[in-house]
Amino acid sequence: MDLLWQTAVNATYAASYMALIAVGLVMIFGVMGVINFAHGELYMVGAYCVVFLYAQETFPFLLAVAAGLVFVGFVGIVMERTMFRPLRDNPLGGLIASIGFLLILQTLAVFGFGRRMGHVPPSTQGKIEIFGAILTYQRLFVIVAAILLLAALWAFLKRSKFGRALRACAQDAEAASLQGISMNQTARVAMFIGAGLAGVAGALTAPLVSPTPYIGHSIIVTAFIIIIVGGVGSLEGAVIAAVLYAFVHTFVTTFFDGVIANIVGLALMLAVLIVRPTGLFGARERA
Amino acid sequence: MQAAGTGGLVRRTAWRLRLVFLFAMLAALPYLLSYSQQEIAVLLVINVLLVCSYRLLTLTGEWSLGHVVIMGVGAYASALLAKQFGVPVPLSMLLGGCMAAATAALLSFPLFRMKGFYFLIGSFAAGEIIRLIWKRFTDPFGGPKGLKRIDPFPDIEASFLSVDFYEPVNYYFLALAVVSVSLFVLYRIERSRIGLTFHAIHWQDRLAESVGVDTFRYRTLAFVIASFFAGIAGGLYAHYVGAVNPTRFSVDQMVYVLVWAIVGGTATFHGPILGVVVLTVINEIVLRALGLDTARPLIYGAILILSVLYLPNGLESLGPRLQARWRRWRGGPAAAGREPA
Amino acid sequence: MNVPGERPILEARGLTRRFGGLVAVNNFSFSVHEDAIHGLIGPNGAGKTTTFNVISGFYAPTAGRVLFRGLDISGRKTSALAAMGLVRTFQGSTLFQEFSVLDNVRVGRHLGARAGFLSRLIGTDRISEREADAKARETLAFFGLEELAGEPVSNLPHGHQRMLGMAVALAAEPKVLLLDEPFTGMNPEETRRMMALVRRIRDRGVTIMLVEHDMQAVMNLCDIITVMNFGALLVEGAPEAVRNDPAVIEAYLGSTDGAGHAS
Amino acid sequence: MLRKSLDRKISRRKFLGTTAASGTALAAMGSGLSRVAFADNHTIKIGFLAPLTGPVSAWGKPGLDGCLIWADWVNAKGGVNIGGQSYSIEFVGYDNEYDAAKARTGATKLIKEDGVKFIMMLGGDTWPGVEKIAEREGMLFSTLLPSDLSPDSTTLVAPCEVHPIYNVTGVEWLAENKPDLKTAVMCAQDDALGKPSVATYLAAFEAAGIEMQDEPLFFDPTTTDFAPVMTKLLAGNPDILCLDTCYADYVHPLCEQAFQQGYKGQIISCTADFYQKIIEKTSVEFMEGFIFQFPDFDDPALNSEGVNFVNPNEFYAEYAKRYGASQWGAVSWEYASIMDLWADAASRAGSAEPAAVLEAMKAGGTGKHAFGTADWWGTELFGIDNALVGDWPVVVIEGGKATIKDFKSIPAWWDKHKDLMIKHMTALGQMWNQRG
Repeated sequence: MDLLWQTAVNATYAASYMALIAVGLVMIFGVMGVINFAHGELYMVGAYCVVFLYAQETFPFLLAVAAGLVFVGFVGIVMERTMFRPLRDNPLGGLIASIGFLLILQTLAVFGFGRRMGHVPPSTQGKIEIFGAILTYQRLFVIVAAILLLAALWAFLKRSKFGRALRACAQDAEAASLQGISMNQTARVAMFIGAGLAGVAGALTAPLVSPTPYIGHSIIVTAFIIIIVGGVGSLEGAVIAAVLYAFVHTFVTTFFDGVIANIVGLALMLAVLIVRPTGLFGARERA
Repeated sequence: MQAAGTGGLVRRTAWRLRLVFLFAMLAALPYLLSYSQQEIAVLLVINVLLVCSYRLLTLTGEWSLGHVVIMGVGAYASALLAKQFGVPVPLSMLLGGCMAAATAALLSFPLFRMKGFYFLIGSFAAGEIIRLIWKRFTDPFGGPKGLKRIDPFPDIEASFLSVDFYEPVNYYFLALAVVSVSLFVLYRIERSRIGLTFHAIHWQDRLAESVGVDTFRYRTLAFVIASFFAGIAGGLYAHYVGAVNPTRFSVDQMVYVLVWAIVGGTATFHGPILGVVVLTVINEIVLRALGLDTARPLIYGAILILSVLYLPNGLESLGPRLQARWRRWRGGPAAAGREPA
Repeated sequence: MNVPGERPILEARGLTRRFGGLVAVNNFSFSVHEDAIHGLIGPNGAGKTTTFNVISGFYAPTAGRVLFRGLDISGRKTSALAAMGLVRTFQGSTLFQEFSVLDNVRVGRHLGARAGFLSRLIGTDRISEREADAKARETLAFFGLEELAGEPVSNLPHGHQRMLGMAVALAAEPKVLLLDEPFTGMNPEETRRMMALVRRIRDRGVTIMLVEHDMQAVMNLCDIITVMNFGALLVEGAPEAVRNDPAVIEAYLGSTDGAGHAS
Repeated sequence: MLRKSLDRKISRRKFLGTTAASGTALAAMGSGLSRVAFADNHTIKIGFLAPLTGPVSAWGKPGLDGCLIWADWVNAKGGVNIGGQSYSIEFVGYDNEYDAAKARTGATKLIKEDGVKFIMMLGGDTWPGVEKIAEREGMLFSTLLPSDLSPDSTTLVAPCEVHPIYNVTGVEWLAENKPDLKTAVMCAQDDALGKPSVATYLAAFEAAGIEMQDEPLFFDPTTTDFAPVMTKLLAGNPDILCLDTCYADYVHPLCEQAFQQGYKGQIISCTADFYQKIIEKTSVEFMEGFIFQFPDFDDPALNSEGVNFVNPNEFYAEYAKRYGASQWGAVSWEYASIMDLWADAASRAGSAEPAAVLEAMKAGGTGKHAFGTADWWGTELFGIDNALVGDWPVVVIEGGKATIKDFKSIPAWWDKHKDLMIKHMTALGQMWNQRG
């Protein structure tokens, strides 16, 4: 029983950071129609922000995390302005550009921080016990931050004029521009949010993983599976799929092993694709 | 599509002359290269087949992320047939291609329920599952380490002729022969009604359906043909390098195929070939020769971005563009006025 | 004028199509007789296009059947229907814009130009292809487009593109041709020419069913008209009878945009 | 550093020749190359064929960096004396991107165009692409992964890293010094390093009378969250937690999780790179007694008589100065130690030719391994005696500092327990005659 409960707590953490990454990826895809292959590298850059600001320059942890969000968000804006905007009618070109960008980010990380792992000391070693399951503050931060950020995003998208514009662009860019919504402005904000979420996920989890310049690969494969399960165009789907995948993966790892967990994860993806090619929450008509 | 009259005859003759010239160049090429560049040339020729077969699939408008895995199916099948069952290597390569085609035929049932972006990710999922099978079932696939000591292409030992396919020059000619025949077949397919139908499905699949084109069947056909030739490329690779493993056919490698195709351009038959040749020469020869060492991926990445930004229609569009500029320059302002911009 | 045959060539029986909770077509029946020009009209949102899509195999019916020459074809693929002789056109200029005019019609000859995979490869399909080419040119000539065979479609004026759409369908040698709004967006002169063409196609032995907004054209062209409203049959009959039917007038007056056309 | 050395080699003419479309330029280059290779009679070139970019480059690039220090030191002293003549050593790197085909191309280039006399590789996925060339050209190769060894390749040696067989020394030391620890659990990534290592630890535990509580837990190399792995491992309250040959970026979060989940028992691992950083994440008490196999190179015990690595303390200091201590790893010194062995053999052979060097290397069946004189060994495990196996240090963290506690003999363990090792290796399909 204890093991079950502890596993559920473990899974909640995994779901939190995966949801941040997947929502960012979906957001970029939704508005720009581009699969951002460099998304894992944005996570990596976020993690290295914490390596640099918190571990090397000893700024406060939360400040470093915030800086990670903003900095990676701006990296996103740079990507939008220099690559995705000129390539708006060329989604495959956007894909290739993001691959090129990924190579550049990896190499820059190697130049700046070396090819071996970065080190981030824990910001706190405190932990709480929830009905016998241990949850460290470091992990709790991630869970709380993910919930707050996603809730804020949700409110932003539902309530603000901008949110409507964003959703309008995601549904039909042409119609949106006819309604006087600026595609450039919307894309910039979407890219900032999408990249920033990946960056903040990397920043928050930096003390818990060991960031290397090549960690993005592990991240993007998982994120891919999640957005396929959730339905590529759906933010809600991304969150729910992240939770689903994290729980399945964590429980199978705990009760069988990690390799079997990956097989189950892929099988889940395949099953969803066969039964519902557009994902659990994807729009049907797009298929 | 059909050339007619004397103009056609002249054009056809010119075309044939160009082809003869091209083959003469290709035949002379290895003798102008250093030994290690010959090795690069062998892999390049194999990759040309890979990317050209990929283009055939994209004619129907579908982009796959599983093409390299399919190449791996051919490579694994050919290697296992040769190693475990003693099938002679040329035959095993052919069977490897068939195995890849059969895998594609099987995969088409779930995959062609999807279109466009969903097909892209669906093919990724299917590919990952195949790779997982290779990793998981150590017998016969060798697990994460894969297969090694794969039988080489048998040497020719006749009284008058002795060809050792370990030598890259010889393997280059073998690969060149196989790839030329394959490309000819791919070219014929595209120029036939089948190719017309593929294009038709790409541009207006509902209209094609309405005049009796079974789009599912034709998409499957494109997928199967493309996969067959990818499998052949896999066989050529496996028996040259002598080793295959699941990492060699991962999505990272697939990304390169995608990059070659898009940077080269897919509107013409030669576009992807240009892409793979130019990018390989840049990455494997120029950047290495410049001693860029660890900065190589950075420069390569920058080249990718710049090329899609400034050559959105691929390298294939560079020729006609330069030609137009040349003509304008040569014809002077008067001629330029006559030509539509 | 030809007299339509007695035999129904295309029938719908109790056709129903739902999208989620929305019933687009509700227990709708009609029959099209051989050699007829049969119009299907109704105010916006009456379910005409859905009906068309169900008949042409794009959607499967939720309930009911579609019969073609007495054979149940409900839910069959569009391409299979084309092979049986039921071919549709599309609204506007839905064409292979990147192809030449001739190649568009050559695709239309898909079913006629059969050859095996190998013979395509080695080029022994030349005989059937030459035949297909000849047929395609003949079809173009029928529409007066033979001069434009080599032109890219995108160079064609709109009216020619509409005719080319019909040429592509006709090249498939249909028994029944389903025309989706063939006159929409045409000026009166173009409409008149198009009507003449439709009659000539029918005179070649092709039964025609069309969905159209332009009431004038429908009234002048069709032998029989089926009027739909709210997904169901409202009235069916000869143009004169339909024109004066109070239910039809009310249906059109009730809908905002149809009123002008109906008068 | 490497860039500088490469720049020197690439003449402008060569680069132009490579890129120019003109056939004559290319042909000129082809013949020019051999001149370049043998231009300087007093330089011997050594090939370095390993991943220098990409995810696996952490196993290659730091090694090349270490070799450059080695070359600078040796050349400063006048080079290597071979047959009465001093030769300076120059390294030629080729980035194989951990790809078999690129490794093949690289090997060809190094042998035929650069005229190297010896090639050092990481091995693994890249070795099968080179195997045939080694055989044909008779070139001497070294690998860091002894699982590449096979009787078919007589010119491949594993003269430094004998992973994973040395892991038995840590377990043996543990059993001798903490005999009351009786149960163990183990996890490893599912790849070419993890599997043979698992077999080794299983054999070592069985030999030491330590019981496994559960089957070893395998995780996928893409794993980033190790909480579930650790939750499962600790579920049965084991005495010993074995981290197998996990990579550094797995060992850190695994230790952190073990600490957070309240584990207080013994930990044993193959590596503990940057263990100071693990201590930062956990505590000095938690890491006390952590056993692993790779000493700090500033450990005074390395200056003892038996150790053959030249000036380990200074080597580490120089490396940290040039490239940063954060880039140091086992490979940083391993390739360099292979060069010590090679230089010694070449001197004794009086020739740099691969066959002569190999013969001198293996003469008498023993060789000077970094950690002491060792035996050429391996027939039973690899099918050929091309692994240099002798003593290996057992390192324990004491008071926050890694300390060499003992040098234990691998051959001595093998003589007593080889049946166990063969049994477990066979069960996991890791014997040389089982490999695809």
